[in-house]
Amino acid sequence: MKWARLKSPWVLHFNSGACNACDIEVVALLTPRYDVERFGILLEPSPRHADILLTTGVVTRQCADRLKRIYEQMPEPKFVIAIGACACSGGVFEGNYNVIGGVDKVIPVDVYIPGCPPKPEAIIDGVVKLLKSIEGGKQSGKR
Amino acid sequence: MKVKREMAKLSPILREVISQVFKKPATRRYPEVKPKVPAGLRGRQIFDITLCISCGLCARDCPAKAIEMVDVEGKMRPLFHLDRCIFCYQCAESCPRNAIKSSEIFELASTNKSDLVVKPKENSVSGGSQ
Amino acid sequence: MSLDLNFVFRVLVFPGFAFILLFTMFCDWVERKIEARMQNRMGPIYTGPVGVLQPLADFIKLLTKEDIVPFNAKNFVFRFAPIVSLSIFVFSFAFLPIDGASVVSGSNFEGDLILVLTLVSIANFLLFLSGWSSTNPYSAIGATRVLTQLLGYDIPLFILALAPAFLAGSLNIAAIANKQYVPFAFLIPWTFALFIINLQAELEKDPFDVPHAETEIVAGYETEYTGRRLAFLKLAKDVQMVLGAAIAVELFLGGPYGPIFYGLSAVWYTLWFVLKLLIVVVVTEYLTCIFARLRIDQVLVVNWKLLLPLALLSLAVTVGVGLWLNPL
Amino acid sequence: MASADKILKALSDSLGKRIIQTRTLQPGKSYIQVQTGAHKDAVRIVLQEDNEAGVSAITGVDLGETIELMYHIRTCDTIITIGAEVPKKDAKIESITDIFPGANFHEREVSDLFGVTFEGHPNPKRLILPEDWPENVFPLRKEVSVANIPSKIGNFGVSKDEKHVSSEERLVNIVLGPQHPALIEPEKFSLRVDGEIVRGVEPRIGYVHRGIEKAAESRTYLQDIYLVERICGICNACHAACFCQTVEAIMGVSVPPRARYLRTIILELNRIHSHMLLLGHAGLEIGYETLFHYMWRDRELIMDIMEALTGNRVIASFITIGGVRRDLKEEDVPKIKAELTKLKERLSFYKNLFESDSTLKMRTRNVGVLSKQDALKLGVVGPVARGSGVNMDVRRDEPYAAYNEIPFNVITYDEGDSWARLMVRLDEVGESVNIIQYALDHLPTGPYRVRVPRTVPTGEAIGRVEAPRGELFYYVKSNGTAYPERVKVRTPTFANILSFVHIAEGGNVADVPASFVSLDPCFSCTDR
Repeated sequence: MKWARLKSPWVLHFNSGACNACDIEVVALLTPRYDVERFGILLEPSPRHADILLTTGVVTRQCADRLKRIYEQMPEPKFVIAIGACACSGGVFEGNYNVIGGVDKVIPVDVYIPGCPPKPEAIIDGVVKLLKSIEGGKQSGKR
Repeated sequence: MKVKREMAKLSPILREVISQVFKKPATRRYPEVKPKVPAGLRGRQIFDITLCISCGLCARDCPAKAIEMVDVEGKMRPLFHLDRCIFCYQCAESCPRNAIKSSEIFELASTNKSDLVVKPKENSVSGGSQ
Repeated sequence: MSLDLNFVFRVLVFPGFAFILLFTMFCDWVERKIEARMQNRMGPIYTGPVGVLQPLADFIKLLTKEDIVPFNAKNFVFRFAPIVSLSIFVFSFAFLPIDGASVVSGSNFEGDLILVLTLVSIANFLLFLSGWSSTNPYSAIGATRVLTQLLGYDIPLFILALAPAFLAGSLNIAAIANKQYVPFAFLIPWTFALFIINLQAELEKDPFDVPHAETEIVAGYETEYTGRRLAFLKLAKDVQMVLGAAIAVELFLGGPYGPIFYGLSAVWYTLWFVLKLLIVVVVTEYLTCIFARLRIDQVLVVNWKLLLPLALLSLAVTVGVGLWLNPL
Repeated sequence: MASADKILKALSDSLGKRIIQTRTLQPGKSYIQVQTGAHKDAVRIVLQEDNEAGVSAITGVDLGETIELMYHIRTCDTIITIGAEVPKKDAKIESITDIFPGANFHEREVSDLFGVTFEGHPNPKRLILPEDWPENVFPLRKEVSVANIPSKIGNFGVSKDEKHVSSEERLVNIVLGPQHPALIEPEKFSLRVDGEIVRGVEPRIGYVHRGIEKAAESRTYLQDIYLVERICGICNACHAACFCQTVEAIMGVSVPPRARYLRTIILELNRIHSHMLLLGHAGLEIGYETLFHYMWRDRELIMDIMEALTGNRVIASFITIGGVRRDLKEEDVPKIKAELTKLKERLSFYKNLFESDSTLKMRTRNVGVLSKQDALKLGVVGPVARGSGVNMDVRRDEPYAAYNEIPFNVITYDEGDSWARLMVRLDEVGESVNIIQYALDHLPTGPYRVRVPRTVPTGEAIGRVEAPRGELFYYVKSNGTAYPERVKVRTPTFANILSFVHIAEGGNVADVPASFVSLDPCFSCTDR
């Protein structure tokens, strides 16, 4: 069963307050040059269908409960990748009044991809590392 | 019907789509084929500990406060928090001895946050452990 | 229908259940690769030799996912609609001759064309129910769009299916397929073209891709589904695509019958059937790639103002051709 | 198209003594301070003088006991600022939305962040701050520092947003929610729909509000460049250019010619990459995946040039105060030119496609029509305005960087529908390629950067840049230290968002994505 789970990781993208530089790199992954469909990755519209949640951007106060609700809507086993300095730790906006901070303050994060924005290859490298860690028996979500 | 009149000129997409099928796909097979990266890419920092005079200018100018001065064998050295760093290289510019240089290493993803903190001891001239 | 080993083998393995599901997954793979190639991408390549097992991987992964039923969803319909619609689609394959004879040999009777078409619209109705039973506003809108679009497009489908039946002089699919010394597609090409366009609408392919339009209503009626049920729902969609193409092959391209060179005729018939079906799949995929998605009211305008009159006109012209071919 | 001094004369003789003082912020930009009540007449006079004028931005500045409100009005070739002071205690001022509807959001933003109540405003609800933000805490006021805000708010945690229940019962309330495949960014538009027709649109922005203007005040000018660049990832070079221009205007520093040309090149590269990104995204919105894939594949040519030139595909970090940070090496020029010619051929294919593809035109022709009068009334900027026939472009009206030496023409379409707005952007990509090729041919030699002191003398200045989405407006006030006193950013999408409400009402629900994407909304810009 693990073979199937590794070969078709469906992805959902949620931007919880980013400057959309990382978002256009995530969307660029689908385009011909990087084409993540090679790995069987599809961008799914609904949290119900997704296995991996790609979060970009610092978590603003209004987006925090949305992020949590989407994370809870996703069926097990689910994983979270934080893309970009803002998602990893709040980046440049750390400490502003409407900003809670990195994504790991709200939901458990499995892979951190630093960079502002990380190159699409770096994001693919992050996903490949996540898949390797799943292969190595990493449980979803639990610390 | 309006649709009829505008259908007159056939859209170029019809030929384009067929011609694309026979062309080589524009996909770069990333994990197997490493991309050729331009020289000035702003990847991970390389910190040269011998040049550093621990003046702390880099830590002061860093917009994301990603550099922390840490005591290493009596001297204060910059410690890079890669998860906060925005790779703008203002630190390289404001360093009087230009001890910080950019490199082409951009695959920095990691599963736990702790190994995103680059201590000054480790990444000497050779470019760090990772 | 003697209940012997041959019957069980025919129904369960060869032209029956296993073959259809594997062939559906193969067609889904072909479709994804063709669409990727048309968009200058590569499509799945890492699962299986050239990514062939990708649909299988998707299906198994979905089976192993956690199963969530929304709290106030109408449980019974929500649970069983996908499975029932999948079984209806696979059941309606029984009447299509795949290797010279229909799956359940001797099950062809006069009028099974009408039965297959009504089965298709019943299954569509079940898709509507699956969307309606999950209480998500998006799936409710998606469900109503399924209703308006698919039931609207069934009428031209019936009319266009009658044209080859008239030419062949019978309503028995096997007989229609048999009588086509010259495939009807060349005899009445306009009806074949209209049938393909109608197929696009039936299968919710791109110009008429309204019910599960990502950008407007999240995932249409599939929004609330997860795990096993989503797997069956997606598989039902794929089987419907192969079934639509199979009906087009049976009625217009002469079904499995084609020149046999040597050896077992059943093998050649299956090869011809698979080849023709892949051609139809590639043509529908081509149409998907070159059109943008129409608005729901434009879809209805195309249906009632354009497709229906043309279907009636083509039926009239076919009657003329039929009478000229073999006068009464 | 009245010139600036004619307007000034009209103002002085009609207002007379109610004008407190007149001074010039910087050459060509005049500032007229009037008594609080007279600001509405002053704005009305300027709008009457120049029919194509519009309120570009409303800036609030905290002067200790009073709050100074500046109405920046964009006329044909410059900006006239009308200032009015309001006591801080019960800050009340008359709203100007009745004579200029475009100021609706500007006023709500100032009331959110400064606590000035605008009397007569159509719906003075919260715009940017979250719902459960306490009533009396106004972030941009000086006495509220970033440190003591969490203590004032108490549970600095998660804020619940209110439930939308539509008043009329037969109107279905569809929420185009923060998480939606069509939107790359979190925004909420609750549409009140009657059957298939949209009756009302209630935009709720603020989900990406990171409080950048407040953060800019606690960082040095050098660090602010990197902060300001990350307001919007797609048009980041424009934010850096505009901020640096404004600070250079205060300091009176002039940038060497080579740096001006390099700035023009990076700004045009940014425009091409942003326009192609949108044209591809428009394809995705109307279900035309093939166009999306082709457009984004051809956009990779531009990303390679940006990466070679600046070291990062998207965030350029190329422009700094006093010039640019890197030089363009000579051997790179032929490579860039080769890639640009490749792009030019592809453009002819796309132009042919947009003009002749039937389904694409069925989805975009006369969808979301915005007439020229409405465009002027709502104060929209950039391709959205040029798509409705308003001939305005900051590159030509008020040239900056090297635009006064480079010939280019401004593209306008008159249909005013989504198709026209997309065509404006497509033609502008062609124009930008010409501009870059011209700039590469005439690139002057010499230094590319001037050393600049860390502290900025006291003063204030206005900067305007033509970002891909329209006119980007900056106002910087310095107090002699290394930290700016006030940085005001008015992004182009902030002016365009109001027109979406106007376009969507009365239209078809299925048209909402098509007309929505043609406005090229960038919410990280809108919320700052």
